[in-house]
Amino acid sequence: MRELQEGADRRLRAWRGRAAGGAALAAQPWHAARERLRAAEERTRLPIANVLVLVVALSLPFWPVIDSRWLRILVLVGIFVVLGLGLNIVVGYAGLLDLGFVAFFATGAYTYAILSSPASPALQADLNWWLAIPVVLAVGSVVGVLLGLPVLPLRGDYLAIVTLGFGEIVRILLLNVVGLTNGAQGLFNIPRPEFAGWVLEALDHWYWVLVLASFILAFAVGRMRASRMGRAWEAIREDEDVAAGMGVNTVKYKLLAFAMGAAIGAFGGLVFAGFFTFVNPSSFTLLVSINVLSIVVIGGMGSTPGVVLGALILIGLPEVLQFDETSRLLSLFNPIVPFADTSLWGRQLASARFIVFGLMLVAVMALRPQGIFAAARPQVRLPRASGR
Amino acid sequence: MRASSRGVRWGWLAAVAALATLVAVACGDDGGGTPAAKSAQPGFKVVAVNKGQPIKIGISSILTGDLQALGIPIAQAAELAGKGVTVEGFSIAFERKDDTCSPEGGTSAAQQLINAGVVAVVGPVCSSSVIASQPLYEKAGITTVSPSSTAVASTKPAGRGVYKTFFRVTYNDAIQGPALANFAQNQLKAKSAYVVFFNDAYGQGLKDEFQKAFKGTVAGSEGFEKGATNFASIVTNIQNKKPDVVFFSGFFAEAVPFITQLREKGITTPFLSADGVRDEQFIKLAGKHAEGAYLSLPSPKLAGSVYDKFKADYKAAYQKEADTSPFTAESFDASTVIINAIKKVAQKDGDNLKIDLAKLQDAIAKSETTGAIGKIKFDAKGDNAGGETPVTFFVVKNGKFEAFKG
Amino acid sequence: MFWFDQLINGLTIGSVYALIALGYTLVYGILQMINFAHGEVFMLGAFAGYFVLLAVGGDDLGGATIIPAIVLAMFVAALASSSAAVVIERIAYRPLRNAPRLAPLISAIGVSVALQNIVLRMTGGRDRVYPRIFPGGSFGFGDFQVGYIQAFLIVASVLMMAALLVFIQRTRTGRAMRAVAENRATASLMGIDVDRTIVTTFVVGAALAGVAGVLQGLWIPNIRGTMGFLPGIKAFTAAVVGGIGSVPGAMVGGFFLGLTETVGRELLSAIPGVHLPNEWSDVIAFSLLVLVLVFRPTGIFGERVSRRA
Amino acid sequence: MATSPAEPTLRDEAATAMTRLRTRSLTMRFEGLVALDAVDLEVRPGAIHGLIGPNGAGKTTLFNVVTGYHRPTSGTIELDGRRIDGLLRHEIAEAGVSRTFQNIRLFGAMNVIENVLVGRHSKIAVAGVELAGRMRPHSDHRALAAVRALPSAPRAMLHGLLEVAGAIAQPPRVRQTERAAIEHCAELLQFVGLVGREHELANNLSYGDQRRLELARALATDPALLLLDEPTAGMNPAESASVVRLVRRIRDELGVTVLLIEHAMSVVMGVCERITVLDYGRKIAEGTPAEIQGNAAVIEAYLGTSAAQGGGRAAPRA
Repeated sequence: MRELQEGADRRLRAWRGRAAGGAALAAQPWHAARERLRAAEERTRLPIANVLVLVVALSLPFWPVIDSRWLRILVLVGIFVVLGLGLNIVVGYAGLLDLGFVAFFATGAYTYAILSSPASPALQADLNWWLAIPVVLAVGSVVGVLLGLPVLPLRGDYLAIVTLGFGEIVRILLLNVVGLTNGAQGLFNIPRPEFAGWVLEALDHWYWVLVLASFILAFAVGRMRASRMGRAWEAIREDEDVAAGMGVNTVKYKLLAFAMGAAIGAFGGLVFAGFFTFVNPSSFTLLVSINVLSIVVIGGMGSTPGVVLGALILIGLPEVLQFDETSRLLSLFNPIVPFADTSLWGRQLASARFIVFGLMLVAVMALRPQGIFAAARPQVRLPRASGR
Repeated sequence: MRASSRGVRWGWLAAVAALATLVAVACGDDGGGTPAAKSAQPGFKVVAVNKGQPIKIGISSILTGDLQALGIPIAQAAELAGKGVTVEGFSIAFERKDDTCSPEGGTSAAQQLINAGVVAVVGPVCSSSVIASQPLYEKAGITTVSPSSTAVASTKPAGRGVYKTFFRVTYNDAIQGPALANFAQNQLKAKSAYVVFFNDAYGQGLKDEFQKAFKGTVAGSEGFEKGATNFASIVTNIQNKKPDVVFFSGFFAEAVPFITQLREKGITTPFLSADGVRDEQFIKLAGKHAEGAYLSLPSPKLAGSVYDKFKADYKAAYQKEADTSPFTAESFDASTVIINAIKKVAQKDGDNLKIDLAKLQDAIAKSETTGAIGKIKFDAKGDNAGGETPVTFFVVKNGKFEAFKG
Repeated sequence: MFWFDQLINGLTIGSVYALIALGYTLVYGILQMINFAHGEVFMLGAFAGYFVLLAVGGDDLGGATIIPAIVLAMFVAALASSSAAVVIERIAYRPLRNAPRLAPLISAIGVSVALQNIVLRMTGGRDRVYPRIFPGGSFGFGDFQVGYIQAFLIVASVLMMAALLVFIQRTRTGRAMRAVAENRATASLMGIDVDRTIVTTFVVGAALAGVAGVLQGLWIPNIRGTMGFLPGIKAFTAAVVGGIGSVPGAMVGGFFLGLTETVGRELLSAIPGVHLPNEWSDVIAFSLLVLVLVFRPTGIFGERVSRRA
Repeated sequence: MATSPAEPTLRDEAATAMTRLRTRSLTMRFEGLVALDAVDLEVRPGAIHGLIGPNGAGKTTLFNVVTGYHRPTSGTIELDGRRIDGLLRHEIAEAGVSRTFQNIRLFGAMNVIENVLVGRHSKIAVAGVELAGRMRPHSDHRALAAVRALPSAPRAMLHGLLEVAGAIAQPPRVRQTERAAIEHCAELLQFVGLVGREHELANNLSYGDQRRLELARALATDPALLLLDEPTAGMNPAESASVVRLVRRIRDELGVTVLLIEHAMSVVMGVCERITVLDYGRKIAEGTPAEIQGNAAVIEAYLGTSAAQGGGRAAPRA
């Protein structure tokens, strides 16, 4: 018996040595082939599709159809893409149903507004927008952790209602703590981003900044997801108890998910404040949380292209419905549709656009319950010589 | 190092770029006001209207959601002012855009109107839309005349000069608030007041101005949210505090359930409120409970030949009374001010019509109009300074608003 | 008598919350989904009752005729709300029975937004006002006065809750509902028609909400397209505080929330140095929710084990 | 501090001298129900130890208590002489205890290799630097735990920041350890016989393969002690035999001590060197398979001739 134990422990040591160094692995016949394939995979880390999307996105302002109305809506869509990327971490990856995401959006917008608006009753500090980025990210993640702490033991719908409560609490605080936020009047004439004399004001510039910011964020979020942190999040989503049993510090990773989502949400708020140069509490209602969640779910939970598509549909569509082009497009149907003047439909559609919005949510879910970009691709793939 | 292939380099590149940006910004010119803080010269242009085309005037109002009851009549009243009007043979067409009473909606509507080639805009209706969209209108050189934005900040933007492209027909809270406080003290002999306010920009703003000017004690001040119908708790507090007057800063939609619950509880304390409640709907919906309510209106009068004609025309056009909704007369007047100014500055240019937006702004700024709400002329900030007695008071008697005679 | 009045206010608001919360909790218990459109079902009930009262005479009703009028209004409201719920269930939820957990939630949000805006469009965004037929005034001893309408509201809701408990505990359908809530697959094997039971659950919850709509309309006359949203959220909160899925939990949670917003806020305000006017009620309600759930992660009557996928 | 891979020699030396797992008067009560009643258990290093008993005897509860899913009402748990009761679940995993579940619990929407990689979590570098210490918000009471965690909050935040920075920038050390982890996991999959299925979603695997995957995932944490909860449940004899072979190889080739719950007596008697029998939360017997097979108390517990012996069953119930 004793002998057996010693033998086992020796083998255990050997096994551990191999695991740490990986030296023994080189002897495996399939190892070299695997290495080759891995190198090839790493070379294509930046797939051509991404570059193509980036180029198309950046070139949009040069397209003849895209005028300033479109750009203005695209900027708003961009802000919601940022928010969606943030919430995607919390809901899509870590599976924590957050109905109060607006709290972080508001945190970012008000942090910058309070520190920079000439109307700010306290703490006015002429903070430069670009310098505000790290400040807002830090404040956002701290708020994320603070709101995350009390909800750690909660699951599912209990979490949803408490986060919803947080969102409402933050909005009511914005309304009522007048000495800091200027109450319902809001904070106005918030300075636009300025960098060595260059003021970020033109719509196309804003648009490009947002496209780049979204790409950087999407890249960062993708990296997080592909790391052990992302796997920990997904494990928590799948089965929190088992994840803990496998050595994942669930408290830490849940808080990290909240912090990362919150930081990105706060950045969205910063962009909002800098772009509209005006914030007041009525922009930070439950409706924002619902919109962002719908974007994430409609697009397909955990999917980055899904977030973009979701934002385009949910934020862009209601605005586009009241464009004159929509009326003109509808009037084209006049010869086909009997007994009705389709040119009138445009205006009717514009005034009923939120009915359309609601019914569309129902329709999309009925047709694609998994979201448009369903079931995101697993992150880790193992290149194999056998090549299944 | 093979491991540090493209992925790694990208990561470090991003980090370095971020750091460099930070350093550059930190070293950059931090002194001097940020550009948004300066007053800009509006980007006036000259608009040419081709033969056969109408002159376009924009309307930025709320056309969806629960405030559409306010916004749609405002849009209709504005359109009424342009009905059948021609300038040098050119007709007038209105472009309606929904601004959803929000900063986002306000700017989106502004952009759509600017791109549609409007020469001026009636609206935006809500102060939040005004404040967010003014930079855009200023840049495009398009003058806006709001019928209903009452926030002080609309004509007194912090940290910069006034927007030359903004005017408003209605009076702001800074005029109405003190007048209400005076009325409570002098006419109602109130030593204590209980303030109930709608927790939005309008309600908070007016309440603040009232409280600033009221010299008696404020026994309590409680806010409520949009769509509130349940005032039981507030009413019980009022019953407990026994104030001399209840000042309600908000709109009729919430005033009706509030006064109903107040009176049904047997509390007969005088009820004082402002323009947001001075609405036929208030009397109609609150019925006998509305009796004896005091209401202020920051316009000289809703009477006279222009008003009567407007009322009749409105009814003929839309089959409902104009005064069932606030700010319709103001909207009609805002539209009239714009149309009169267009008449003054529009010039024939061959077959086409030329409108110089700078001249149009100037004509609006200098205009003196007798409108449905009385005399309208603008001061340097863009506020309406036309009224001799800017605030008048009404009392509800036998289901009608009667001018209050002290 | 200030405190007594606030107590009655709290109980009245609480009974409306409780009636709506029951719908949330019943549906949650059986489908594990948040029926976000339930607030709108409540709103539809209020409108149905309004039209009935208007049709049978409106403000001219008086004396003994109000009793059949109110009963009819409640009945039609329950019918209207239930039919709406059945349609919603069929269109928006049933196709998503086996979909990912958040799909029905988003679908429900869609229904909610659409219904609100449809009603807003039909009413032009204007309030409708219930005929004031219920006798005003109050009864009681000295300072302890209870308004007739508030008393009626509280008693009516308590009676309905009692009826619901009997229905769930004693009837065949009620047992089927409990069985499906316990385990859908097993219930199906036992010969219970799961689809029908789910529809019944929606019908029962919606009927309660519809009646709640009429009750609130009789008390606070203004009704509008968005009137369901806030009470819906509050009632959902109440259901969660009570322990979602638990029928007594929803009742207790509703009254608890109603009392917190009134008596609770005033109690806190009575502490020297603390001033919490009405605009803070939601902060207090939600803070309390957080506190309750931190110490009891599954609500007051929630199941012990907090495992739900 | 026993972060396992860092000081394997230390533990191995300790292991030879001591028992791998020792519980002393381990008791677990749930609202009046006594699930474990003063259980003393000793598992020797390198053993395959069986844990048997009728349904509801407290076997799975014992697993849950040892792995930190429940906190024991009283009693102590030691791993290689070091107290592990009171540690958090992930800390116990890091200390060297891993487990599988009676009803398979995989991360269904993740693929096979990712499932195993989660087990490898703590072996992947956070960033380019190592960090000492960790956050331990742990106490009997949640609110108290938060307060106690406060002093370590700045460090925890720094740790979090590094984790994020490391994930985004992926410095060489992170990549290296990640790659080593992937290779290790691939090897583990080969070990359990799941070669070629790495990219399938865990949910799409067959029942037997899911059991194997759970084993691989549990092994990925480099356990000193592996708790297997009915590893052959629901399997046909052939599958069951191959799992038994696998369990033996885990002990023989990897040197991992195994404690397993099993209902199939043939499996238990065939693979275990020692067996502990629980009944109504109490240890009623312990010994070699041969000893257990002849034990009267065990036979009685399984066959339920309770009336004759009296006290044995009724007492712990009250």
